[in-house]
Amino acid sequence: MMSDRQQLSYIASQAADARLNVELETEGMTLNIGPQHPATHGTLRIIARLDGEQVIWAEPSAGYMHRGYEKLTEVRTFPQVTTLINRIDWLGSFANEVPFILAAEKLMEIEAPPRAQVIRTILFELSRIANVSLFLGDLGVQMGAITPVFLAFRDREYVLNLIEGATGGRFHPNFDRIGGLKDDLPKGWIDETKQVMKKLIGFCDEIEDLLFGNEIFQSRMRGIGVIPADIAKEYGLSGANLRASGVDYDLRRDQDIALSYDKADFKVWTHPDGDSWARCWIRLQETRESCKIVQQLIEQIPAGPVMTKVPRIIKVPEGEAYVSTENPLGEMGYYVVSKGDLGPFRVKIRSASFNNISITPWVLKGVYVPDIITILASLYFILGDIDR
Amino acid sequence: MIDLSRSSWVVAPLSDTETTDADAPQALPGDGLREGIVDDLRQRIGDALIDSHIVPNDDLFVRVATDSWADTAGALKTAGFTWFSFLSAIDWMPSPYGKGEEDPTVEKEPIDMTIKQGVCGGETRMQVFARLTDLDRHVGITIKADVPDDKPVVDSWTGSFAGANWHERECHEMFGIGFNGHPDLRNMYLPGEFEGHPMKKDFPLLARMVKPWPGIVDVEPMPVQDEEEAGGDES
Amino acid sequence: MGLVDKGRMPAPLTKLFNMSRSYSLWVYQWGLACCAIEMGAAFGSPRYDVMRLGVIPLPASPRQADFVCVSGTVTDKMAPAVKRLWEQMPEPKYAISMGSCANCGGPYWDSYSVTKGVDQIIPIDVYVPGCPPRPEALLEGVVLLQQRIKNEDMQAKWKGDEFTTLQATRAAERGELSAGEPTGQTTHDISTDPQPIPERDRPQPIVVGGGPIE
Amino acid sequence: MISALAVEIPYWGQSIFRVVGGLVAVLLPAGGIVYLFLFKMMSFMQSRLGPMEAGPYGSMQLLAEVGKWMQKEDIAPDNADKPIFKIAPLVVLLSTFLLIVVVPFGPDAVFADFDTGVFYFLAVGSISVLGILIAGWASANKYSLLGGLRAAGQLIAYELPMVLATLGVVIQAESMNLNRIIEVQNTGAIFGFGGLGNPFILTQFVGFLIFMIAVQAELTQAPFDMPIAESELVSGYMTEYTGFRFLIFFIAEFATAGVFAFIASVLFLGGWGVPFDWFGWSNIDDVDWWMNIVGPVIMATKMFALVGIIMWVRFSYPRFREDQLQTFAWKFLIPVSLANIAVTAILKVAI
Repeated sequence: MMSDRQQLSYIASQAADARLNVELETEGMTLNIGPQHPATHGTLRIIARLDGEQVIWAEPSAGYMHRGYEKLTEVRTFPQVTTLINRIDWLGSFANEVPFILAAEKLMEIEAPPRAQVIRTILFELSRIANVSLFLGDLGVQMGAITPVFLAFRDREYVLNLIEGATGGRFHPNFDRIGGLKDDLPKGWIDETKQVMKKLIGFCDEIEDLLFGNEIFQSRMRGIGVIPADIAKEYGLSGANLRASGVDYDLRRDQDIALSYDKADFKVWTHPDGDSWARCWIRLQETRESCKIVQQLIEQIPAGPVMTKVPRIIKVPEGEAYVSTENPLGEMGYYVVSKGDLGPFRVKIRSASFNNISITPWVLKGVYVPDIITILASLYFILGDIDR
Repeated sequence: MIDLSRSSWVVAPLSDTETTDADAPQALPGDGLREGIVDDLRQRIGDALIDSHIVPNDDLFVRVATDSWADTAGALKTAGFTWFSFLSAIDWMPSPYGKGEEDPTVEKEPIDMTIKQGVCGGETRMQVFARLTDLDRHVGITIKADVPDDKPVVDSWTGSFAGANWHERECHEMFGIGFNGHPDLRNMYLPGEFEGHPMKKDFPLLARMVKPWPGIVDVEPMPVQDEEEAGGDES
Repeated sequence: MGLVDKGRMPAPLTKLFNMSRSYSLWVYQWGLACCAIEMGAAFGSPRYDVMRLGVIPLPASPRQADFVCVSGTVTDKMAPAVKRLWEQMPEPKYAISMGSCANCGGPYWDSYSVTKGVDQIIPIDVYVPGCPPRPEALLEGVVLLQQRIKNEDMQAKWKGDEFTTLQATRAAERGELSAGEPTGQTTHDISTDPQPIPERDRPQPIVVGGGPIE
Repeated sequence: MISALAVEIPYWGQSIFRVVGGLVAVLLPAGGIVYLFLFKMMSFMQSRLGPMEAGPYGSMQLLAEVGKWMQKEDIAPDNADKPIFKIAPLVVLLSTFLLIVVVPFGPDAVFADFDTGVFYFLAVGSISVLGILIAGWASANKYSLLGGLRAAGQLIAYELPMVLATLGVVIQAESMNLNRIIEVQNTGAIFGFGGLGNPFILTQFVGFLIFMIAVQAELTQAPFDMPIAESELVSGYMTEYTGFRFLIFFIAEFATAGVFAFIASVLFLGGWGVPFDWFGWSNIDDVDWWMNIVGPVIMATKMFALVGIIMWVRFSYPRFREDQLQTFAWKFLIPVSLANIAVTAILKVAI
């Protein structure tokens, strides 16, 4: 199953080990990329053993951003936990709160009113657009093109204005409550969203021909870092990384959950190749798809209250529940164990990037040094998501 | 003019088929599906399957014996649960330090330290649990197993799911549970010289010991303690 | 070895050097956590462009950086790396601590693995509160840092003393001169010691949106 | 040159005039390029303003930069090879000054008018490779080593296409003397119409493209900036340099861009001259003396145009991977430039 280059590098690594003690040969060099390195999004450190420019063995060392979320959630009450957990995936941060709130609501057997569900889905898609649009711009910087990231930041500001208009926070909104939302949408927010969505679809087309149409970009991305479907399933890859290997699985469509995705019809994009190009290309199509979802849902916001009847001090009844949603980075889930007092007894945070990056030792074997950056950029991780 | 798609310097041009159109989403799993899965598992691993709990149309929890923890993974993988979600542990002992939010002036009432396991029961203080998903039938299963208190070691899942490697390293450093058969059980997050296992309930959060959480005001009873039914009026 | 650490600098030349140092600040991209995105929005986006203030986000290595903006949570495992990168920067260097995680540990004040405040590791000139602070707050921090550099006393900076402004050292010298003959007396008379700079004048680290601005 | 200005300057005056002329010819374009393109054009391409604080529209930004870099502490890593570490930036700047010697700015306004001008500047152009390799090796840093080796491989691989591209020009102009090349371009005629002269960009367009691509690679700029790949090797061979040594590297990078643009405008755009028919000149000898003053201005405009293209490509293209970069040079540029020479030679003989 391993491609020929990986077999070659396996033989090379055996040879390199043998050579280490033979004085004549040049011994392999251990290169230390990170923990502070322009390419790693924050503080991921990669230890790579090289033979010339080719990587024999590479292993990321995480933990530089470990803040101990699961321990902190045990000493906090439920509303305090939502404030904390929307800083895990700090780009699409509204998307972090939703699965935790849904898990708590499932334990309490209550459901948010339909208006709150639709607004929650719209804000969820808006935070996906804000997250993935920066990814598309940052992809250029990883490859050396400086200009796309400025276009991404420029158009991302419009989406942040929308989120700030509705929730008050640019990208740590803390707008979700168990049983609904904090309060309703401001006046004029709906038609402003319509204009912004048109702008964002324009941004996707601009990035498509600026970056994806560029021959150098294609030649650096196609055929690099190929991940077959069964290896992806074994490592638990999720989101665009899984769909890029040809697996047609999207939690928004394949799961019955208290969000209103069934009201919007959208296309789940897959790509048979499974290489870096496929992963980035699918994220571009998904951004367009998200804009279309928001455009459809914005028409169908029902009237009604935004919050159900919930006691003032929330005590979640005893039980365990696991809810996961299709976050911008992949499948993010919360396994909430509650013993019926103010705060959760134990919260297991299943973050997408932790599994997405656990495949790097397998996929980085036998690639060139510049390809490490390409493959990591295409796997797209956020440090807070890996280290929790 | 420059033929960039030639394979000489662009790595082999791969298939350019854009997408495979998604067929209609399968019918959402009904109730029968989860019973079927539990029976199928019972045939594969026999009486190692100790207890199972089905939330109709929603979720499925299963508890297996500790020594058949690794071959449950193999059995489920052949039964179609190919997608590895996560693996971690739960420490069921209530924390002796409470939440650190109690009003220091008020005399602290004793915390009952009885260990009460969760959904599928269990005998020991520590439980290891994992979750797998079947991408075709869109159904997930959570598997639990007790970790013996005296020698907290379980078999490693890396045999059937390579993705479990990192999860078990994190579980080892956070809960102190050993995984025999694991290739390299180093610390995942904590620096090398960190002593103690933070996620254990008897690991204190020093900052809260030294300085109680400033927001104690929240804990005081509200001026009018509303009963359950009149609860929702002012929210 | 810089030009200015030996003799005293005439005031206009110091003014010119301060001016040039404040207008060409090369910043080193040091994004750690969520504040890194707001720092990216401040440094690398057309709306809150920082390059118009003269802060150039070009260098990729600490060797070419003048000031560093620590944005995000500094964990105990990351602290030695932060310290080493700070020492790799050439001497007239400044630091902005952005976000409440870097200022004092922020929402993770009770975590077992977070360093409570980056000023335990490196000296900080400007604190920018907020979680995450808006890019405008960071821009105000940069402007305050530039003001601070403009009237900074180069000599004290090179000798590595505590930061003092030009006016403060001049006042201290005048105070010294007016306090009579130099203090090298055998019988050490407290009254002839140079009066310490009164508490009010001692420049505090700047906090954006609060605290004294000199 | 000096006698043409109808005033007798003693020999020491001439040498001062030459030194000042050399500094102005190299440093002024470098400063102009840095300000105009790196600060302003890049910013406007990215829909923002660029430095505005220092002086009106940020014009004093360069002064602030130089002033600041002078005050920086000068660090040399302890296990670095100190003397060589300190020499490296000067070697890179040295090659720029050597290149400017042969560039003609007017009929007599040239520092040294060699008969084999083209041969000279091709040979001297490769000294900067030494400087970069020394910098990479001496700073005892893995990233610098990788950057230095990559730079060596790349610059050598791209000097060949540059040589072959200039060969096409030399064949067409039948001389290696740069002034002669300019004269041929400005006196030539296209199908009898002499008003536009015969700039070699028209007849040697393939050569011009290959030359510009090779120049982009010689300057290690965007599509070919593997040696200073920010996202991989921190900042390549310049990682360990601080203070005014980094300033010299920074200036050398942009000065070389200016000088190569000068040479490209001489070879392909007719250098300092305008088509001689406009003023009724027939050859270089009867060009009036005021062209020595107007010539540099024309050269500057052509240079800024070419540098504009180089920087435009730099700010918008992602970078090649190392092996793709090499295969692009060896397997594509060199064969095409050889074909270009063959066609030029055949046409030269036939017509």
